[in-house]
Amino acid sequence: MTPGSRRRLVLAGGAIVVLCGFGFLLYGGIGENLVYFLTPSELLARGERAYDTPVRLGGQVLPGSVRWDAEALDLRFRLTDGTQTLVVRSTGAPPQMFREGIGVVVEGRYREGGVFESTNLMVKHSNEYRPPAPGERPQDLYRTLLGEERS
Amino acid sequence: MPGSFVPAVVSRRRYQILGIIALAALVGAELLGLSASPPDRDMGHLQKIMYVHVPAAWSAFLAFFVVFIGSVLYLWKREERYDLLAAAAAEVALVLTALTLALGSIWGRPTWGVWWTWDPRLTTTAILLVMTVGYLALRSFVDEPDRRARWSAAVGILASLNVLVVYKSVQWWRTLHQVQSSPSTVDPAYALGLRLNALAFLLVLVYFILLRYRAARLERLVEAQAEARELAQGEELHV
Amino acid sequence: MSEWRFIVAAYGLTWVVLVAYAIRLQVRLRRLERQLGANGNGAEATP
Amino acid sequence: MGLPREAGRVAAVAWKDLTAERRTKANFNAVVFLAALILFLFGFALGPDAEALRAAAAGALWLTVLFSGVLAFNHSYQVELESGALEALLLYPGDHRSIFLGKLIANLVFVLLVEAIVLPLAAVLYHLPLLRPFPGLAGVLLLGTVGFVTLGTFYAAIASRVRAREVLLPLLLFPMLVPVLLAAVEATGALLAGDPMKESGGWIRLLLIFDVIFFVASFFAFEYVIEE
Repeated sequence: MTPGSRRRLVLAGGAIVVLCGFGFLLYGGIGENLVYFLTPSELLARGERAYDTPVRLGGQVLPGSVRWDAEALDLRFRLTDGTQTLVVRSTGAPPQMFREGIGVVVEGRYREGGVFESTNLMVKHSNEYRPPAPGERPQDLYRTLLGEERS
Repeated sequence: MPGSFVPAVVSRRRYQILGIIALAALVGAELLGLSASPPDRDMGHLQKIMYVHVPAAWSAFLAFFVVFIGSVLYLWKREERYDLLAAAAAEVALVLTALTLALGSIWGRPTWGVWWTWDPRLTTTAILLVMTVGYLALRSFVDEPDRRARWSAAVGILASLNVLVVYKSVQWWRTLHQVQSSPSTVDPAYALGLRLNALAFLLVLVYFILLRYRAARLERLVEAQAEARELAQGEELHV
Repeated sequence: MSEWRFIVAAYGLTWVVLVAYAIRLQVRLRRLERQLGANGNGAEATP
Repeated sequence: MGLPREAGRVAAVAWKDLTAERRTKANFNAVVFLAALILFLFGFALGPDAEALRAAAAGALWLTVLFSGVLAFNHSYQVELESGALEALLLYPGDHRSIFLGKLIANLVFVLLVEAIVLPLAAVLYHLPLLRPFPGLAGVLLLGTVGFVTLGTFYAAIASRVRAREVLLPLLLFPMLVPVLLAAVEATGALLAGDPMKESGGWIRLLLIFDVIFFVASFFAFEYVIEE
């Protein structure tokens, strides 16, 4: 074996090791540690350990569950991932896109009373862009909740 | 100049014409996007920020692709022009990546509710930005052209591979940033504006890279002249 | 309306960045060309 | 060829660096003091809340290792450059990669020694339990340090021969280190908290994979960087 071909062989071997490493990272499911937020099911599955530790929680705002107290800037709603549902309490005005049925991510702590106290509420927009259906105005969709605040 | 990718003799005026065309295309595409797209169901008019944020991101990706190609070609062929091309594209990529992040921040504030969050897409993009700064800093600190080219090619390949991670981050990990849109998720009312703006940004990208490449070539000529002068002076002293 | 503030900021920022970078490149090129011309003449004039 | 000969070269380079380090000691002592100082500063900056301090301990510990370790890497090449020894080293017959391995081992020993002093100090300052999570914690420290030192030795080969080396090395090194840092901090944090969620295993596997990728990639790329 000539030195050149041996060198190429070693290089190819190195490249294969690196590629296998990347493949393992991507498809070995190890990257699942890197979640930006937990779902309500995952949080509840932690049981008592979930209490009082700072986490991000993501899901959908359950339609019909939003209670907004404009005086106290106090917002309560139920957050669902389809199987489990949690009560979220948030202070401060939500982003203007906040509405029932939209995806949100909240940062905060889950308290023993069964309420998730959020210090930061973020709206997760889907990758869909659609104009409103005939007869509805976009403002009606996201301002029904906070209409009087924002005019 | 033998083996020149862009002849050094092209007058600056030709680049100016390309620049004017690119910026005019951008004006046209933006006006069309702004006037012709209806408010989005969720975002209202804020959807229009898409026409600058997304094309900026796409053209930044393309610029990193040029960095990758230039760096690999340099290590393979060892011709200076590939190194200069990679360097030119890297600076443009830095500008566009920074713009993308800033525009995303402006878009994120009213839609998500925050200027910044530690979401994988945002974080990997910020890392990419810092890597690009490192690449350019390395270039500016090494004086010997051959060494500079070799080292920055190695660093440039690593940095530009990170683009894949940025692009796929929204699919690999659960993120706040939405996954890539596709024609099936974007209403035709918005797709046309997005495509035209992307095209205009592509022209701007080509204009920037060509201009910066020419500057890189001229810089090398100036360096070579200075070296030759020093050499001549040294010989005079010896005589 | 408040949403337009963000749209104006986004488009304004885009233009500021793109135009500023284009001008910077042009200025840099002009300086290099001048430098190259001056050096060339200078080198020929000295001997 | 001969593998024993290469191993001998690796050991010779590592031994030479470590001996030089042991003779002067000044650099090692300064790095240890700096690390202690950074630990103190984190303690002050995070305030008197012991609970907050413990929660931030893993991050503070790793940043301390990073900031102090990065000084060692440049030093290991700089000593060679000042005496013109690197050229001589490159002239020896055989594989340049044994220089990389030798320096890697020397730097690894250096940083691990710094950690051996810093870790007990951090345990005292931040009220950390050390004995209970020890075997796992030592493993995480070792794996994280291997990843850090591998990339550090590689980038220092570039940065140490450049004008602004003090700035350039961290600028090139730290962004690449983010995955290692993240996995190391998460694993350390989980272990220090008693690993209630059994999540340290996943992070340790992640660390191991990054170590392998970074080691193989920089081992082969070193040839391009060191050649003259």
